[in-house]
Amino acid sequence: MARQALDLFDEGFQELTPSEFFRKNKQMLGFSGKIRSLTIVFHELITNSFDAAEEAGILPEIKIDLKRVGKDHYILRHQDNGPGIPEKYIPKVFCTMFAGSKFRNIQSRGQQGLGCSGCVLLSQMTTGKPVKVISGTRENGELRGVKMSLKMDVKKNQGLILEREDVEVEGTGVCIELHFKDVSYSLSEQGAYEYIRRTMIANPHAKIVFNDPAGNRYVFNRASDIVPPLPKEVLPHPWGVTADDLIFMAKHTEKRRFRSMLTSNLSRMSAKKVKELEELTGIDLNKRPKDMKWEEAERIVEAFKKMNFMAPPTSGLIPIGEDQIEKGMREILDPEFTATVTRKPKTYRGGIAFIVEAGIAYGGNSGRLVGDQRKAEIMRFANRVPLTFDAGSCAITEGIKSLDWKRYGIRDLESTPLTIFVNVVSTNVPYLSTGKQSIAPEPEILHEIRQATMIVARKLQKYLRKKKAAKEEAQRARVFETYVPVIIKQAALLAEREAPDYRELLDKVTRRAKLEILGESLNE
Amino acid sequence: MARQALDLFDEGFQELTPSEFFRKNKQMLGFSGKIRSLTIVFHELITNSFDAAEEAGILPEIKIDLKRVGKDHYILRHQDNGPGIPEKYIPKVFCTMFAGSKFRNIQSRGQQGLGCSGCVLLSQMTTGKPVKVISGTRENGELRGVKMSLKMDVKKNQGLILEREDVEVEGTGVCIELHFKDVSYSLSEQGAYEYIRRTMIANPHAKIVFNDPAGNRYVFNRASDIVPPLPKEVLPHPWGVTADDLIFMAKHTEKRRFRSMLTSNLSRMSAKKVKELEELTGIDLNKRPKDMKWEEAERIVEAFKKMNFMAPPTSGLIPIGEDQIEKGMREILDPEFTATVTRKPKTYRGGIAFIVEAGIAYGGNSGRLVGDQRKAEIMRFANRVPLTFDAGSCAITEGIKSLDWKRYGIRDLESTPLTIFVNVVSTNVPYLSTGKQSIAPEPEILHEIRQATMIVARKLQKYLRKKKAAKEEAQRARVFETYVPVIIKQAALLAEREAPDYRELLDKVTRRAKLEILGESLNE
Amino acid sequence: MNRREIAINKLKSLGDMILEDVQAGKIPKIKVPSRGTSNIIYDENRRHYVLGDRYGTRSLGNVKQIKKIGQMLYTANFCKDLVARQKTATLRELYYISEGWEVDFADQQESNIVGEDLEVTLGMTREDLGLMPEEDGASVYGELTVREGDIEINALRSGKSGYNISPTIDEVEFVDHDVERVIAVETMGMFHRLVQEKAYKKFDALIVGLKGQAARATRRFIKRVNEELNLPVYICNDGDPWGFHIAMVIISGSAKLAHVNHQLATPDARFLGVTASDIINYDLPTDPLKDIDVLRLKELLKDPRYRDDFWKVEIKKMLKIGKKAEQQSFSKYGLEYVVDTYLPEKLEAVENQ
Amino acid sequence: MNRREIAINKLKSLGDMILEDVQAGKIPKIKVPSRGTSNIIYDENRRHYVLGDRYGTRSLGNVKQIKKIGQMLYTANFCKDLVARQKTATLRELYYISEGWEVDFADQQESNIVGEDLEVTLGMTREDLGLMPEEDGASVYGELTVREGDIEINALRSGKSGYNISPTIDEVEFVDHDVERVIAVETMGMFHRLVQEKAYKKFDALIVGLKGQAARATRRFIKRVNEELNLPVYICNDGDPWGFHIAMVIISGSAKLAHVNHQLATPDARFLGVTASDIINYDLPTDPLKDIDVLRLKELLKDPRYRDDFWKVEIKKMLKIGKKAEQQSFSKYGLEYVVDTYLPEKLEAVENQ
Repeated sequence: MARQALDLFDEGFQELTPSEFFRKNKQMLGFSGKIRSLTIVFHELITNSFDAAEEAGILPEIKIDLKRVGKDHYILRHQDNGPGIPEKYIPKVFCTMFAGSKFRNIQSRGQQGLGCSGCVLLSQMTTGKPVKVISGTRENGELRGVKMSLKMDVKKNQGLILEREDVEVEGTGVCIELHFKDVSYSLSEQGAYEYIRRTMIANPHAKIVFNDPAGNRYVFNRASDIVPPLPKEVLPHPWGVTADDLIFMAKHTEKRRFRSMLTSNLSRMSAKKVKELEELTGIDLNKRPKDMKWEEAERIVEAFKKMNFMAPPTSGLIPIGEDQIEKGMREILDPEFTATVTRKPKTYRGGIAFIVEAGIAYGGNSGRLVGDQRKAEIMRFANRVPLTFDAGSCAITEGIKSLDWKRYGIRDLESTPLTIFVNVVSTNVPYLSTGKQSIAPEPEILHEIRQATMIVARKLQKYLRKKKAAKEEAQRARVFETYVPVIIKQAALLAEREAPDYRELLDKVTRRAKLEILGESLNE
Repeated sequence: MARQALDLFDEGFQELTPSEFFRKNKQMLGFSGKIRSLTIVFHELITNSFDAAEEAGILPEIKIDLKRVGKDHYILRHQDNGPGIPEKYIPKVFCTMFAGSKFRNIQSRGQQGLGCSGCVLLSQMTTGKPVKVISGTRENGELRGVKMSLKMDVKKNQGLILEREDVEVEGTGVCIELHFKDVSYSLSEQGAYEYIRRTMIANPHAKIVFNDPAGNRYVFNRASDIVPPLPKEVLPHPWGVTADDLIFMAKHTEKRRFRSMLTSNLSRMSAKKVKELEELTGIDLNKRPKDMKWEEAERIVEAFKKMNFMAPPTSGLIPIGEDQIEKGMREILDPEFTATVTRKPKTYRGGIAFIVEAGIAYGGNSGRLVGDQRKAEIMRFANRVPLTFDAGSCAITEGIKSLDWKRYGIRDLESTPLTIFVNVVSTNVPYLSTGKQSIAPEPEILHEIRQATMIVARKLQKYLRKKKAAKEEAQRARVFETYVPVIIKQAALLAEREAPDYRELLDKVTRRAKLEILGESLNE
Repeated sequence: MNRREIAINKLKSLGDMILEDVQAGKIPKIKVPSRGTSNIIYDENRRHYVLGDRYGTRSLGNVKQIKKIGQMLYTANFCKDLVARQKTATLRELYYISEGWEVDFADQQESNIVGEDLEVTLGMTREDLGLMPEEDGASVYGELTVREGDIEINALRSGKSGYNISPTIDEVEFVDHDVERVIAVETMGMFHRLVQEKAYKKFDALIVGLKGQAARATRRFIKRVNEELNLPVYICNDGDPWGFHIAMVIISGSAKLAHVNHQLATPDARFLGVTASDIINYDLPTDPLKDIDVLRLKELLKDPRYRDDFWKVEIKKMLKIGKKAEQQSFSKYGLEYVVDTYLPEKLEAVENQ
Repeated sequence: MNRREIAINKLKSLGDMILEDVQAGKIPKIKVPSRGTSNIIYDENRRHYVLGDRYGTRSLGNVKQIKKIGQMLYTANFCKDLVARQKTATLRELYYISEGWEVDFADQQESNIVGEDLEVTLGMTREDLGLMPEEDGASVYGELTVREGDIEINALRSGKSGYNISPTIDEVEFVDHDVERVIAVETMGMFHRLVQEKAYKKFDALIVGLKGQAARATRRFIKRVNEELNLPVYICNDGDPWGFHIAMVIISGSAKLAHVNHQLATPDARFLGVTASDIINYDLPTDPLKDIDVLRLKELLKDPRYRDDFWKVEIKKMLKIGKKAEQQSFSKYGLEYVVDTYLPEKLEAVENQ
């Protein structure tokens, strides 16, 4: 018999908090697989520390201890020297999902709002342990320290303070301690160690000391003393907004007129442009933002596409820089040769600005050690963050592999001791999938990746050529000394004559060969 | 100069609602790619309608109209005959993310809590249009109809009623109308049409009428009049719970003692087993649930693993059934031959019950039409829901491809007009990825998929063999009539003698051949 | 009865048998000795492979076999005609001739198999049935006179490439000779070297240039000079598994031709080619053994034809040093070395054993 | 001067040239005519390919070329010795002999190239320099008497496989003959058929069994009987691109041997083999053209050697019918048909043109 709707709903309907939801769907936070889960944790914590320190104008320094206390069971201690978290924000930062820094159109390292609280959720789900936090902040010049022990109340999506005490701290910064089970520390390309190593190449201004579970202490020293400038918020470019964006803006703006909302919320939007827009669409832009209808927003977006605008401002993009990349590579890879390039800003999809940087390192510890042979490795970065998964489909991989490396004197890319570094910088990196681990092959981005890689490859080629030439010179002289006497003897035997003196001939050809190698013209 | 933490946080810290979050991350809802996005919408709406109707004991009947109003711009009208949604729940169902039926350990078709509201979010983001809903419900025997127009308030994660009126309805059920842009209707294997077709094979008790954008009307008739029994909630098996699950249970139980919580919240947990557990762990199970510590929960989980329990109850699993699958395939594929099997319940990962069903259809409209040739197709289902993406890594694909089809008389699987149907039923299908589009190859599941497919393949083989035998009989008689006279003539020429009468011989061999084909013994 | 009459009688009896079965009310069957590997047996006494006593049946009542019987009878009639008219034909011609038959061959493969069926069923060689291989036999140089029909030929006076063994070698008569041994070599390069260095005179030998794997006619020729003229035969091949095997097929026959080995094998012939010991003793230029060489050598170790200690030792030694060498590699020491030094040393060692 | 003296003088002058350059203070160079495709030119008058006048230089001052010069001079000395002592050696022997040199060859390929360099540089054939191919020449049957040294050989009295052309054919003298034409056939199957059906008598012909692609010695033999004995030559091959091309290489030489075609090509020889027209007129059993056949036929259409109307018409016809046929396919009409009917008809048509 058919049942009534109201009964069914009264029995079975409920609302979930974000924490409850992700407790059931942790793979949506990237936590799938033991190795990957731990790498994601490192990523979230390091990224947060870097962002916090840089925003406060501090050179980042992080100390990480990872202890293994059982099979797939670890304790992670992560300490930074950032500005610290004010006491009242601590529960939110660590125990509320979807809480974090504001969404802004800004070049940013990570996802927003899921990072730290996601790690706490994973810890609590696998071990039931609370998170321990020590935060040191400076308030009006005075150093304050607080130590807390917190649990996440999943049903309420908020933190539950278990313990709290004032402590003495030596400086500002956050130290957190988390327990994990069902994760695994690995030295593989997808593992936590490699994540740190790559992070250090792209962030030579940082210092990380890492004590691994086997008792090894790795000190990644700072190769540069310059705090990278803070990326500025950039207003969206008219070519990059959707109707939904305009309506969303209109709903939350404080401006009284739609026209003033446009000029203050979009870049490259002058009064002249507003007038042009008004003529093109026939819409009265003097109306209040709240009165803007969807159809009108759609017409405005259509009109934007037909209008000419200056390219979007690129002041918001902060590349690592050629010198800094080189410093990073030299520090970490100790290579025989490096070359780096930072390209000029370009745009994709009509209006989104981006910058591509590339570096190449040859010899030394460059490349990936397979058995006792070093093979080429590709290090992919987006806004200085290493991309470790889904390499196959990434624009960086595709761009690099599509080059004809033979043209750069590298016969077999795979088995050359080479590290190729590419960093894509943008306020809006087009990721291919949820996990933000690979970059979509937008034609303009692919083009820039190829260009940048070609530039550094060409410099490597020059170096390799010079090296080879020196070796050849010696070889050639040896060839002549071996064969000339033999040939003269055989010619004499054939002609049934005496062999002539050939010392002059030998001198001549040896000297000639030397000039040839140097590429100088031969005057005979 | 270093900035103070409090200033930084006061300026830049915020909390987001789930709607705000997913507005920025719609790919996390499966909305990536135009074709896929529309298929996901169909999936969410059809699944919800089926679940609602079945829960109320109604045979599902759905009417879908998809109109194309511009490039990548469609209007979708979806009407079902379920129990309807009570007025007060309408805004929550369509405009609140994370709201829906309760999480229960139950065999269910879809994701919980994201379905309908996700579709509304996509519609609103791409077109700005409100969703229109008509809901007919029966309250105390009286039919009530209400029509609403709703927008999603993303900042608040709740619905905003724009219009509302009472309307007359002809029966219970929900009709919703949504606008979409940036989606695309396709006849491909990943498209919406194929999704409906496959759904109908797995749900022969349902009826769908679909008017497609090109003006075609497809009526998928009901092949069976039986509403499938409602899956029952099944208590988790001790082998399947984690420490976190126990702590979560303890926090929300109404039981006063941990021991009574265990017996009422877990299956196969008798008083005797509680005693055994107490002895094994030394934990006093009389304590209050809230006093249970994480370490104790962990010890209990460890002890469970060492104890013997009956296999988990399988009453919660409702397969489609052999007859029903056959009806579905006959209705949709009009095949020359079908065979189906529903296997007995089995468990994987120690304690999770599942059932595998398989069907095979040969000839008629079976298989996928490529050019003018029909090729084999694999239809994958989990709890009756078609899986359309990520076929390569799925246990079903792997299981079917790993069979040696030649052993079943199918020389080239690819180019045989064959539809192979597999449905995996479980309260807990182990999906490989977030999108829930492929099943992990757990050894036990893979084994069952292979067994089920082998059974139906063997039946197909028998049929094909019989068909072939009839054809051969005629051919054989022709062979003898051709060759016997020739051979006698040549033998006579060779022996230089007269040819004898061979009519008797010809009769004999022809008769013999017939018996041979029938497999009867030859008495010479 | 000569070979020709025997062949005709055997062919006739095949037709007779079929007709008799028909008249007796039985379904005719032809028993064809099996040529499958399990029916190929190494005969210790005869020192070559022979066919065992297993056979297959072609029954006129079997839909799959009846066509084969028709082809076999047609082929038998064709062969009877060839033998009666003292002609020969190639297998290729047999295949084309079948175009006019009521049961023709689908392809060359099919007609080859039926030809072989007829050979084993009747216990005759294909040459006896008038079916000649296309391949030419070896070249022979030295003091031997043969008669083909009414023509006498002296193999020392037939040009530098010598007398050419034709497929119809069984119709050739040995008239006279003045040699003491036969030296067969794998390549024509080595044949010309031996002729140029007058090895035929130096060793009182017939020089035979095998041109790789020896043709049936060549093997028949070698067997006949060995048995009819009582000449010892030495086979002088490259030092690699293929050289070994070319020699061994002459000595002990092949498995594939088990049904005619008694007409082809020369069990007393001796291998005089390059061995692993030679490679070491003469410090020859070598090539490394390839994977396929190693595989082949290991197969030879299991082959009953190589059970002699000599072979076991040399094959194992070759596997150990991992090298092989060609006959012509002796020219490292000059063109004449092989005739002036190597062959005399080897011959002396072998003949004084 | 005979061929031998010319060879020795040319070899000596190579050494002279080098020494003179050294004494004049110049860096010695050897000019080697280029054998690249762009230097292979079809000569309309001579009706075969010749080398053009482009050449490469081996300079003693070039680190990549100096080793080649050393190898070339060593090889020249080796050849001078061969010619002086009236010996021959194979390329394989040359390769092994180089083991003792101060600039040996890395592989057979390298020594083959240096041998060819020497041929073109001196304008001599390798046979003139004592370097013999391993491959045996064709079989010849019919009323022809030749002299090799002090031995006379009659090609009608050399056995059923006839007289075998040896690589040293240039040292053979034609003594006597009683034939009016030469008929060359592609396969030994057809050779034996012609001998068996007494075609040599019926057509007053020398029968030549080419054994596939004709060896250098065979081509030289055919050229000599054509020019020295004034005998017309007919080449009777399979009706497929390979049969055509085997004939054409005899007629017009190959591109690869452009430097010696003047010694090998017989421009007046005629193709008498199976044509597309024959396939139609005689309703022959055929095989369908394979992709590679079609490709090859299309290549032939562009080849200057096939520019005659006869070839153009027949090749296009074959492409149109899409079929090919072997010579032996005439046996569809009986074994004798090819000699009794087909060849007389073809010969009459060709000789009465």
